Amino acid sequence: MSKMHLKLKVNGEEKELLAEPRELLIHVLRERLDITGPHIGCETSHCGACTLEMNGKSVKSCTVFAAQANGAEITTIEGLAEPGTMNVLQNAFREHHGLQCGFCTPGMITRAHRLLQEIPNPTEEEVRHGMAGNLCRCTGYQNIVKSILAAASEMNAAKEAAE
Amino acid sequence: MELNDEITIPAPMEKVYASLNDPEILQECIPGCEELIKHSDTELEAKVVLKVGPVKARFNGNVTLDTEGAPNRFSLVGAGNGGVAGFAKGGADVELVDQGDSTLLKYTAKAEVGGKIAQLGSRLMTSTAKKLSAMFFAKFAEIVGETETT
Amino acid sequence: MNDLTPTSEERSAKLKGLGHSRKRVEDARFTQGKGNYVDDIKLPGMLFGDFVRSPYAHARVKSINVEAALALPGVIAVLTAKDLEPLNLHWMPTLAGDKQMVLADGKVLFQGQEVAFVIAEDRYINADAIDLVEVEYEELPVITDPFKAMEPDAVVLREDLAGQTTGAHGERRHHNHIFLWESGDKEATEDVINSADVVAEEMVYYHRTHPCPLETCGSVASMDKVNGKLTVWGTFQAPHVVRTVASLLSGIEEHNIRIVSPDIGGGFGNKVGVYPGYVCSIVASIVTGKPVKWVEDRMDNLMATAFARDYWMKGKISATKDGKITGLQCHVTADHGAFDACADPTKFPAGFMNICTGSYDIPVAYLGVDGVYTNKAPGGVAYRCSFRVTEAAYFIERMIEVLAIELGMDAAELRAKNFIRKDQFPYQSALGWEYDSGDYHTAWTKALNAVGYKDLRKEQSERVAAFNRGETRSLLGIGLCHFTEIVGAGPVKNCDILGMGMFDSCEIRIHPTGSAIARLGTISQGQGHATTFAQILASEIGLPADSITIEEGDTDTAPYGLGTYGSRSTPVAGAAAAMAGRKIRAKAQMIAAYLLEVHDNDVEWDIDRFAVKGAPEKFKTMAEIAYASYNQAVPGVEPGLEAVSYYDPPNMTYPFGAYVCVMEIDVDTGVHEIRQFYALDDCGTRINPMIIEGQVHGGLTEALAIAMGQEIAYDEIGNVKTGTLMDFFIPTAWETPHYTTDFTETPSPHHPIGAKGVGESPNVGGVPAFSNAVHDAFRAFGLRHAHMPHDQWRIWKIANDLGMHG
Amino acid sequence: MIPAMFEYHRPADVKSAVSLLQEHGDEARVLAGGHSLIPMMKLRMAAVEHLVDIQDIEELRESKVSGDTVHIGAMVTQHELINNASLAKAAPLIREASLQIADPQVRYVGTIGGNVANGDPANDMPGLMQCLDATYALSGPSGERTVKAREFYESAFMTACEDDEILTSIAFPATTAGFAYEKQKRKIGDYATAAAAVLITMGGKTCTAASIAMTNLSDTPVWSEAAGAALVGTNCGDADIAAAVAAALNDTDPTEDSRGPVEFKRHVAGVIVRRAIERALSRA
Repeated sequence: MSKMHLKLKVNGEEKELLAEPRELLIHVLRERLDITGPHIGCETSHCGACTLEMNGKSVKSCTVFAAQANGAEITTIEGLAEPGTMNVLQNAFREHHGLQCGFCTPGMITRAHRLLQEIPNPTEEEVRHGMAGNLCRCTGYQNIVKSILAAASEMNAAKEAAE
Repeated sequence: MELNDEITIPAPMEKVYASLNDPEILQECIPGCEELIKHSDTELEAKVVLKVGPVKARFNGNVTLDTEGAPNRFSLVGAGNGGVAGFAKGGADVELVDQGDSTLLKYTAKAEVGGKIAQLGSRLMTSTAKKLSAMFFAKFAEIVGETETT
Repeated sequence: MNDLTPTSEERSAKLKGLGHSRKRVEDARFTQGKGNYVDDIKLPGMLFGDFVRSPYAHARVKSINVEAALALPGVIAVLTAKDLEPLNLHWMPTLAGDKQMVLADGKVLFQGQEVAFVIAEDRYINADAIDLVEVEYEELPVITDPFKAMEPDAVVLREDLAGQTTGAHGERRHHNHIFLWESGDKEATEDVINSADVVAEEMVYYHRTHPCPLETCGSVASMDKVNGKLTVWGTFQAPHVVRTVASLLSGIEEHNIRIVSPDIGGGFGNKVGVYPGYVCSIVASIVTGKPVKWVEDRMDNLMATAFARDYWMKGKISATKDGKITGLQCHVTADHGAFDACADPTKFPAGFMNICTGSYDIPVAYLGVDGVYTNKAPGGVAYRCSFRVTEAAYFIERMIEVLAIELGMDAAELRAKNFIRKDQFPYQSALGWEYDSGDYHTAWTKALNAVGYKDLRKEQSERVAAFNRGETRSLLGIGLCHFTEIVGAGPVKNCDILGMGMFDSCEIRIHPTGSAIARLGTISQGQGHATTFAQILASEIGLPADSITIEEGDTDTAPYGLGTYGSRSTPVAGAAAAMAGRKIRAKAQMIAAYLLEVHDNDVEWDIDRFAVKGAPEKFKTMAEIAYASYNQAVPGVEPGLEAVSYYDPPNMTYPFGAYVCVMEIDVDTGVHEIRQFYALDDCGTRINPMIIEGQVHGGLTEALAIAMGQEIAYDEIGNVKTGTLMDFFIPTAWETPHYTTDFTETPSPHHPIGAKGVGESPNVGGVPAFSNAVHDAFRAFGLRHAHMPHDQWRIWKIANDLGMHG
Repeated sequence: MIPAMFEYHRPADVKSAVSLLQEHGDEARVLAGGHSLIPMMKLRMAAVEHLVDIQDIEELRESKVSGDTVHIGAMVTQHELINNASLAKAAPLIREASLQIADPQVRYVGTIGGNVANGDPANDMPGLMQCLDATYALSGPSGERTVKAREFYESAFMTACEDDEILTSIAFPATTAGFAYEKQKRKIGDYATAAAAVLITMGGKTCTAASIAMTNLSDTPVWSEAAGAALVGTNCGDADIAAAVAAALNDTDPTEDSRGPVEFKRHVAGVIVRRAIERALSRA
């Protein structure tokens, strides 16, 4: 079967490669582009470990064919902050112990990032509902929710200060 | 999983019974049957493509007929291997009731599936099996009825 | 002249030692997506291997045709049992003294069993090739019920054991029997129960479930034929044991094997055992001379890797009329699946199930456990608990509730009446354990007061009345649990894994400028070892935790240890760290005394320094001592500042806790809602309260999952019905309640820093608390016991069976 | 979980998409959001030789409210259904239901067209569409035709949509009726154990119109004409609701699965239908 010419913009960089249409976006990123932040947890779009942002949407990249993603703009955990630095959310997860084994964390933070774009000042219920596509086996979510709420307050405070 | 149903076939009993033993008719009636080879009076080999929505699995299997109760009773057991999809096995007991020009066909079918198809498709198995057996007998009634009238 | 500012408080704070909620050092890389998990490993020329698995739960393998697969471009090889046999690797020993097929040898015994191993250039070709391997099976009768397995005419599952009447743990009394393991005094217990005022009897089933870490199992094996060195990266909770096993199996000398556990995406017991995938990736690398990666998918993980629980526990508990417990009897039928691959210390084929007397002073008890083969996946690991402790805790906490019903007593009062008293510690249990320390009454009272127990009971009886009047369809359940854990396996005299004593180890190297690296025999899977072990050391050696690197998981560099599971890291490796730290301090004392020009005995330890007794302004900080150790010739003292400790714990530790779950239940739909969950944990000395709290939240959520729906369910022909995360229940943030945590602190008297371990307590105590809440809601309507998991339809069925649906 | 190979097509308009389907017959399949199809392909349960990805067909993304009719393009996602204010106003029932479908990530890509065309009795949208008396527009080689949602579903995965047709849009009358979508599930991301969509219009104290449909309680979605009829003309008192629930249950035929046995599902269905009716009434 013929390979197709694939063009993606990943974390701000244009990438071009040949891929079989059936390759999954998560594999393209992890194995071809060495972007290993998003992980593979369930493979049936239940766990959210592979969550990234594609064209402004939170997407489970284990359930997207490379061909479908052709032309898309993609942001992964690696693209949320300058390498070696942590953004407000990443810091909040550390500050409030919002992670343990770290396997779900990239998907979790990437999803939370989008959630806060859409609901900048969420209630706890909105956070729990908005994060319900991401499973965590370690934390019991309580500190994840706390981290996201704390990040939201901090981001809002910074916004107010800037205004 | 067990299914029970009955259907009236517009053909006399002997005709119906003979048709149940006719590989050509069976092949035409079994949904997705690509090949049905008769190895003996009671041994058949079948290739069937099961297609339900996006699911498509090719089963290769053997069917054994039990004709001891002829012409009122007929039963069969079969098992098929669907490769990565898993396997299926089952059987049907058919009872024919002579109603003159037509025949009442009652059947009890049992089916079991194993492997991925069982793990992933169990919630849809019963309705699919019902649908497929209904399709089989509807087609059977149509063909057997037709051949009788022509 | 040395300045005495900063103050001792300031100096202590700077160390971020014991008791400090230090932020985790691991988090920077994890939050930036820079973790290094096994599937992130990529080596030049790496191949990919994966299995052809059996769709049948029991079948003879008549033929395997690999021709079409081999013909596919990019396929390198296909291994079957025949290929492994000359290497004697077609079977492998299990941790429980049994053996297990690496690849199907003549037959398959559970669905998902490994039949052939396909090696290809990448995953995609591999998957295509797996489809092309043709296996002909002849179906055999399937047994998924351990009681049916023990029937006289049951089909023989393990033909390889035919005629063997003795197994690794004694007599086998049936061809599908593995062992009978007994503890306690059978006759005395029967006598007490037969003559008791009150006896409660119940069959308590703890269903089969699975640890299901978010990262599945996998390995990358790389055989360097030039240097003769085999390196294996993998999801190993016990890397050193894997090295030893790999050496024994392969014949490669142990020094030529390097096992590395990189970051592990959760373990919970799933990554303790040795799986066919590990073995096959190693063989494949040896055969091909190239690195070979194997990473299972989620269905493989749930179908074929280590399950947990599956214990049928038949119990009798006796008491006086006023509720003093007099005896306890338990007989377990343990479904071990097709191979006995339980991860337990050798002498404990049923783990520490004989902690089933729980938190109670029970004068006499007996436990018997029958291990049985069935056509299910092998395993029987401790899923976030010490070996079978969660089964034991669930059993006793259900028996207490049933006894309370029998006695017509309040279950909280019954517990308090029977707790082991503070003054009884160290306490010798009827089943042979010595509980190190505890103060159960204080914890219990604190918990009941915190939730307003009396008011809750009042609200509950009002609710029952309202229900009976037809004013509500919602019930209130108050789930109580007081559990005692037994962790920190364990003393070498009675605990070993495959002959290796269950000690653990720590090696510390202090660098000249006052920072350090410590290596341990354990491996973190999210517990935050890099953070907490440094805190133990900070308190012991007076260097800031931030200046201490913790390294684990590389057998080339780390000292031998038995790994991380069963909450043993803190009790055993944590103790090793403390002891190694003390060795450092002892040497540092000599150096300090020399530098301060006083006798060794004239200096004393003060947080981060040695100071001259009576002259605290004369001191040498640990950093100064470290520097001196490398550049000063101290008479009689070797240069450098290093220490190693292998710690053999004198006893296990016994963490405990008091949990209360308040649950609302809709009797019409079976839907539950957790209104409140209070968890008091006593894990002795608290190293990092933030991490403890996180462990409790996580353990409770796993407990919630298990109690309320998570199971590995089989149908009658052995199909796994819960093979994806659609059906295998893992709660999301939406289904998970808010938890309130609390603590008391009863240090372990025998542990160097008094710490007991906490990672598993919330699972051990959580399951009975959730389950008891469900039961308690229906107590007034006549429910005695109903099996878990309490998913919606099963709760509905309780109500339906009680005639509550009109 | 690796899918088998397929040929990928991304047509820019409906006509090209249809001709691809026509060319490849039952070896071709339309890909919308993909969250039902792709997992099945990864598990190699679905064999698709030609995948026709319709993401570039702009016309399928349009939705509008014109007069009394709501038109929604097949590729409108659940996320958009939730966040589109005019749709939420014209069909609040759809918003309420969409919030209960799958999880946030899946809702970003899951489309209304995929959900209704898939024919999975566990999907939420088909029942909703039957409740709303929606009409599906199908494009095929011989042009466009319409099929009522209430006549579209034949059995599990078998629908009136031919192999060479594409479901392009959905239309239904805007309604100000009292509405409710009640769904019981085991957890976020699960299919319904039982779910019910209800629309009720009251004229004074009398019910003038009622529509009741259910999800995952048979091998197709179930629109219970009798249940609606049981309410029309009544004041929706307790006995009337009971009659409607009984009528609705009479139209169900649930099967046992890991969510529970048939008896349980029937019971829950009764509870869910009743709750949906009561909530819709409270909004009527």
